[in-house]
Amino acid sequence: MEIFIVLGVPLTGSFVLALLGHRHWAPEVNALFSFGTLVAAAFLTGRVISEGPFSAGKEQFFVDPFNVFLVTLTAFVAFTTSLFSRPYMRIEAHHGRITARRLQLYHSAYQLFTFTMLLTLLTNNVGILWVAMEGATLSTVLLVSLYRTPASLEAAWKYFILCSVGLAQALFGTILLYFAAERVLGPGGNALLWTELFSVRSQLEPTVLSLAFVFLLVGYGTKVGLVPLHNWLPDAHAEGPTPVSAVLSGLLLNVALYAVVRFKVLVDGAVGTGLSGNLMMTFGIVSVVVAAFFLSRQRDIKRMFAYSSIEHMGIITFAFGMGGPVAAFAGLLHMTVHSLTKSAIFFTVGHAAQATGTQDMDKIRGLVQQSPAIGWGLALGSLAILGMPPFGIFTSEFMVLTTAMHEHWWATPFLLVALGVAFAAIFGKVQLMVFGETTAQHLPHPPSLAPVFVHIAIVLVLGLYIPPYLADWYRQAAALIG
Amino acid sequence: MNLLTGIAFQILQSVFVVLIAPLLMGWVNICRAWLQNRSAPSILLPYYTLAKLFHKDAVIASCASPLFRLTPYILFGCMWLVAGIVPVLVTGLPFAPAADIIALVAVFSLARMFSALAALDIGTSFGGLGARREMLIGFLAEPAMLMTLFTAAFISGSTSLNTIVGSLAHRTFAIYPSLLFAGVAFLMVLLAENGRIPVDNPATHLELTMIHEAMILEYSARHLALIEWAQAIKLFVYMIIGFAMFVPWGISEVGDWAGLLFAFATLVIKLSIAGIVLALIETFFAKFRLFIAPEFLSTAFLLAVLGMLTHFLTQT
Amino acid sequence: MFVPEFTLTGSLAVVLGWLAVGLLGLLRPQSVIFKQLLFALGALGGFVLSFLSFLALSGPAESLVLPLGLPDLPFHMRLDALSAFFLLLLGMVSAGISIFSISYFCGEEPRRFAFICLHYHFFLASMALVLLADDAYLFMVAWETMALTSYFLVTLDHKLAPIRSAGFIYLLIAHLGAIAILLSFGVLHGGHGDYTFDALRNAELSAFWTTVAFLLAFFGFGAKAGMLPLHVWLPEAHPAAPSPVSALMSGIMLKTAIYGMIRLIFDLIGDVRWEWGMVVLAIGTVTTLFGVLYALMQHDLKRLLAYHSVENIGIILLGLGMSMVFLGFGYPEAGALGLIAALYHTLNHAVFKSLLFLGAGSILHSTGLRNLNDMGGLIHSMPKTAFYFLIGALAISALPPLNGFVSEWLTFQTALQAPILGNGVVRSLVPLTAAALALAGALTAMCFVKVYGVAFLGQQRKPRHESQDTFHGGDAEHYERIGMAFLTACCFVLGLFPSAILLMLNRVAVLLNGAGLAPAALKSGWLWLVPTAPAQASYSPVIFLLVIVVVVLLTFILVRHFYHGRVRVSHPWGCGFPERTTRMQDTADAFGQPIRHVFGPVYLMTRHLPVPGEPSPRYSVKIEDRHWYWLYRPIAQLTEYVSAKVGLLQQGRVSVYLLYSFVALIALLVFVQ
Amino acid sequence: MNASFSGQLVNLLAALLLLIDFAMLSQRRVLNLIKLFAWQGAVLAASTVTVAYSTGQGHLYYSAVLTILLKVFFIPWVLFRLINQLNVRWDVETLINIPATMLVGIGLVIFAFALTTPISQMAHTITRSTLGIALASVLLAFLMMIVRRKAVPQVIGFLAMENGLLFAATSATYGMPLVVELGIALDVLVGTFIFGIFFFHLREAFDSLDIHHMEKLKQD
Repeated sequence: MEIFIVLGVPLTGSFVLALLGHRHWAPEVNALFSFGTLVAAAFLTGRVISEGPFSAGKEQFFVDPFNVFLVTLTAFVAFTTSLFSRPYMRIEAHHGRITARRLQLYHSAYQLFTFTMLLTLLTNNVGILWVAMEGATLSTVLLVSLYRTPASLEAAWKYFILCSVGLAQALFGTILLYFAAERVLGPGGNALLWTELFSVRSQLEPTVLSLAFVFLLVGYGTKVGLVPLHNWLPDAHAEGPTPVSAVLSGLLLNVALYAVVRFKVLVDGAVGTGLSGNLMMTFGIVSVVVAAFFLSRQRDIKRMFAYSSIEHMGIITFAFGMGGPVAAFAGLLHMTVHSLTKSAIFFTVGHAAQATGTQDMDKIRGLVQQSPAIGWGLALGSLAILGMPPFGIFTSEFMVLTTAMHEHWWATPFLLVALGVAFAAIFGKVQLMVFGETTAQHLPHPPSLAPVFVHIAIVLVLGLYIPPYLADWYRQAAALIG
Repeated sequence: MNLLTGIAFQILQSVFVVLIAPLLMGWVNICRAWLQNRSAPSILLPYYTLAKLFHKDAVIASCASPLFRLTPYILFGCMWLVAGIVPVLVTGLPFAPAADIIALVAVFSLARMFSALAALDIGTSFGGLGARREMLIGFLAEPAMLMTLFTAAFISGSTSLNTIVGSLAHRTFAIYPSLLFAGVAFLMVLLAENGRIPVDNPATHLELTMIHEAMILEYSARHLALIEWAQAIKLFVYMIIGFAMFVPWGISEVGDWAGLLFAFATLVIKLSIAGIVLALIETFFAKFRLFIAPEFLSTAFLLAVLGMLTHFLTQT
Repeated sequence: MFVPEFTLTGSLAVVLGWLAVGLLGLLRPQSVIFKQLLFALGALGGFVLSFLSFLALSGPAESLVLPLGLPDLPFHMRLDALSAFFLLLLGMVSAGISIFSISYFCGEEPRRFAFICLHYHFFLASMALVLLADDAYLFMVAWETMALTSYFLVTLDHKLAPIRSAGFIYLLIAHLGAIAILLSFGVLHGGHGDYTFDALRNAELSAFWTTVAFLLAFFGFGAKAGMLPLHVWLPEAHPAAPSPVSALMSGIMLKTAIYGMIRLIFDLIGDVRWEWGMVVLAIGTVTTLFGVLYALMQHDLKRLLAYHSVENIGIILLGLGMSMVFLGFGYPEAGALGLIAALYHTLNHAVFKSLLFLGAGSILHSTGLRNLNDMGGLIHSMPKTAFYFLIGALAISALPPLNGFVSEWLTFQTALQAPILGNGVVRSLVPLTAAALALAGALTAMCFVKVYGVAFLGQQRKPRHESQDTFHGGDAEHYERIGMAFLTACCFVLGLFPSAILLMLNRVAVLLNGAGLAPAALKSGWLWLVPTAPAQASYSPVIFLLVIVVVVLLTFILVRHFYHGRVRVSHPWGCGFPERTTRMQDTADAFGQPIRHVFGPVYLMTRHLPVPGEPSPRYSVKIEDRHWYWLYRPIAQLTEYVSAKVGLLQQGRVSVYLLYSFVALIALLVFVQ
Repeated sequence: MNASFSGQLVNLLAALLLLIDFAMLSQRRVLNLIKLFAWQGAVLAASTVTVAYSTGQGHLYYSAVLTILLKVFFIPWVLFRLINQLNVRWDVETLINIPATMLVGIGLVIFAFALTTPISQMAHTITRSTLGIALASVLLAFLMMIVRRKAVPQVIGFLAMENGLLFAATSATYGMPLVVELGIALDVLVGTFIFGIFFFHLREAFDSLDIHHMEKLKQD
């Protein structure tokens, strides 16, 4: 039941806002719907914690610790982002960058996007999962091009083409999977249910599944933003409105990675961990290293943090690729802290860009002077994302690195070089933006920076103390996928 | 031995050294005069000079700080301390262990630092010039000195002069090549540290060359006297240290009165010879240009280090 | 004690107290009293901490596990002799600095004060946590927090570009070091057990892996300690920070790096190899000489002090290195001596370097000057500060009877143990480091003659102009003086009663090496400092001081008694020059000139000499650090190059992007088949 | 009609599909491209119907109807409208010349066959041999998207890829479950709409649909 509420709220929200999205109180309604989703998700989580995994709707939907934790995270970040987008969008309108019509589109699509992501997470049917993922692409592509500037159109076009093509591969992979499953489960809907597949995963045909995994990895990996499939990501992040960048980085990438991991579990059952693990680790390392070196040459602030997202996705992919309870735990933790931190950073970045009227990092200076909250938010967020203790990202990186050191020690030099380079690049730029003589103007609407500091606070706490129930939760999830 | 005689010896020796030191100066001057065919002054001339200086009124610059007036006493005090510690006539003095060779060198550099500070205190260009040059000499001379001492220390397995003298004096005679190097180095250091030709010339006030004199240019009367006296003691002590390392024979034990006489006799002989040697050097060498001095001293430093190395190499 | 784990919980309480004080600062206090109270509380914490750790030094090791941290790796804490010693250092020195800060920071406007207070006390707390940590995770967290808070303090005046870049370099190098340390932990861990220090201690590793772990730890902590060639951040960051913070960083933070080194190498890795010792010795020697030679070239007081920190870290490394060599060859007593010398110098440097930085701070407060060439004659305007600074200068110049001398003396004594070594080469190499140390000591003396002579002595070089009216120009303020007086007293105590300290340190040595000093050394009594045996070497600062004082007084009295104390005051003698201006005095640069001449090749020097007949002759010299050019710039360029190449991937055509994924797909398919 | 016959029929249709793919790859004119796409849809529908008939998989009829409505009538019609309104009825330039593209295409076909033979051995459907062709047409469509320089052909390439996928679904597994089919169809529909909107926006922004205008966002 909770499942349908969780899915229903944003869906109705998108319809409602499709009609009323242009009203001046639409942002509040938007936040309201997101809040409803969050509450529903909270209930869902509570039920899973109390009763354990369960499924609904004729097996079509199901929840286990793995996806429910992502559901909560998604709902939470979606909610805080909607809070942030209230003043942000008003300021954009005030600057005349978007019209009421576009706001209508924006709000409706925002809810739709939330819906698709939640659907991706909650569905038990890998076919529906594909459909929902494609839906997520479709619902964001118009958000990316919201400003209708040539650059934003170009970004959206690339996003659209690359992701659709990628997902086409994923579909082919899904078909192969179905093809393999059908021979065990017989034709019909069951052969696409993840739970069913999971139960018979050891009997599935290895050759087919390894082939299928390649297509699935390339397909969903495109949305995860793994190098070399990542090229849509910086553009889309840089050109879309900042709330969209926040949810893209904070949520969509996670959800796509969730899909990959789900399939990895099946493939491991059939083929053994060797193949999928190695593929993911390779993709992970390559992404981390390449993204790190990209960082130092960026001039656009949102682009830079987009690359940082690629880097962190690489780390998570690597962690899941390594497998094992600790690594999986670290991967999940890193998913959490990364999406919290990165969305927080994008919140501050958005306001910083508005305050200085540019996304060019050479023109953004002295944020702490004009608006300390934005400045310190950005500084702390960046330090957190760079893996500075006592922030939570360090925790997960600590686990990943230490695990890697004695399981795949060849990987550690790459990771460390990448981390060093990334630190020099991001920190060197952020410091200049935060400190010095200011170039920032006063904002017409008071920014809502509560979300920023809530996120950072959570990340800080996670760095020092992981509550036992959360830890158990992660452990169960890790046990599922490790 | 009982402590009282020890302390008595201690005090006696220090007073003895303090009183005798200017005499050595006088002796060196006489020798030099002889070698240069001048009619020699009285050997007591240094004493007369000191007495004259003490009687005068001290003239002090208006902008002098307390440090300026304190320094002469500190210099004198440091030298007196050293005089009390080095084994002049006897070994095994009760307070001798209070400072080993490293500490001795440190005392010298303490004195040097204070004199340099005092020189800078007035703020005349001469003071600065002198201080700078003095420290330049010092930072090379001090390590060289340490290294020579270390050579001896390695041979006798100790850094306390007592033990060094003891072990060197009562050993069967053997040639230590390391000691040879050390000896040469020590001689060079001695010349430099005491402001003798060829490094410095105590007899001139020529701003191009003077080092020590430039530092004490502002001093007069009793302050100057104390400084000059401290200089004399310093030369004396250096010679004693040299004897202790290279010609330690004849030194006596605490409480051994007969040995004391013998020790006194040998000391006089050593000192007079040393004075002649010093005079000879000062006559036969010309004063270096200032920037030869670092090379001179770094040679000393290298020699000392070489000495130390040869000790190890010859030992293995 | 009446509470189990009394001292440990107590220290923890102090840490929490510091955190609380830091947070209290966020109230943005307006009233001076409140501001002063906060730092007074900080100082109190320091005293309490030093008292507790003093108890802990003699007590057994205590440990504690907090329900924080990773789910399967909660925070472990342990207070053994080593941590206790460093905590003692932290508590004592920080107390002095905090007292000083009571006056120093009470003038700040509320917002800035809040910022300073917060990070200052968090900085202290994190350092204490570093010393208490007993598992890799807590250690890393505290370590990086330390770096972070100090970074914020360094970039306090972030509107100045050089300060920003200084902060950047500082945090970057600190972070790289931290990564190396983390890696070293990982290597030590060896694949089983968890990351508590106990587990790391017990993990067996092959010689190769221990060496790797050693090198990583040495690099990582060396980066923090400022050893060559990772020192470059130090002369940039220390001057940038407010003086008490510079004092904290130079006096204490660098020492936490030494602590880490000792903890990892002597304790966790355990069996020390003499080859490692030689590495440490080599780097230590270079660091020592480099530090002092560059210090001699500085005219910015705080930069100069920072370079001296580099030098002193080198000296500490010498002690450690020798200790490792002796241990490696199986001479625990000599090894203990080296370790003790190093630890002693750590403590001493903490005290006198903080004292000197505080002095520099007072000068800055009073005159607003940092450039030595603008100072002069300060002894007249701020006599008390002048006295404290003099003591500090004598101490750092390793002159008896102050503390600096004792530790250098011990280091020399360690070097003099060389003959017992079996290996002929090593045996002759070790004393060479002693030679370097001697040279460095003499150069330090020269450098501080320069500093003191130029800054405090002589006459004021520039008349005070109106821009300086914001500065009171008088002597240091009340609490500033108390703080400095406290540290001065520490200099004397540490210098005069070394044998007591020796006993304390011996416990640490026993803890780490299982063996302490020779028994003869330990029962020499409070008056005599005897490292090995009375016949070999001994030193008694008390007698030393007494004799000098007595003799000086005696001379004074005698002179007065037999002669007179008459004084005529007149103008200084100008050597016949018509008039003397204060510009005729030696500047700092002039004083360093002979060194520039002698050690020319060491420096990267760009000099402009006036040509004869120039209308307005001007002389300028610029000394740069060679490391920028042979090490750091190439690395930066390499990174730039690689990222430029990588940047080509992202070249804008959707077709090419499609091609990437196409090729990736095909490649993977081939791979799978 | 018996299984073997319908199997041969499906194989024939598959061959047609591949042929059309190559034709599209070599096609220089947009209009013909769209026509070919419609034909491909028709072939796809035909094969679906054949499979449905011969195997009695009821839901495949729905999917066939969907295909006809969408791929044969609706989408081609939309595309026609678009290129008329935007009058972009120019010749299609390719990045690399046609013969080279063809060669690569042939290579791809061989690769696809090599890849799928071991799998199709284990399939029990009457249409197993066509899995290779399905993969081949997917890859060929991919290739087409890579080499085309205009927006419209790229989109057509994408839709062709969709066809390939559907064909794979029908041939290898008698079609996905209906709900999935519907979902996919819905996505394709929405996708086409969005493409349509895009064409207008691009047109406003760059007054052409030549995608080499869209190479501004890159690493400078």
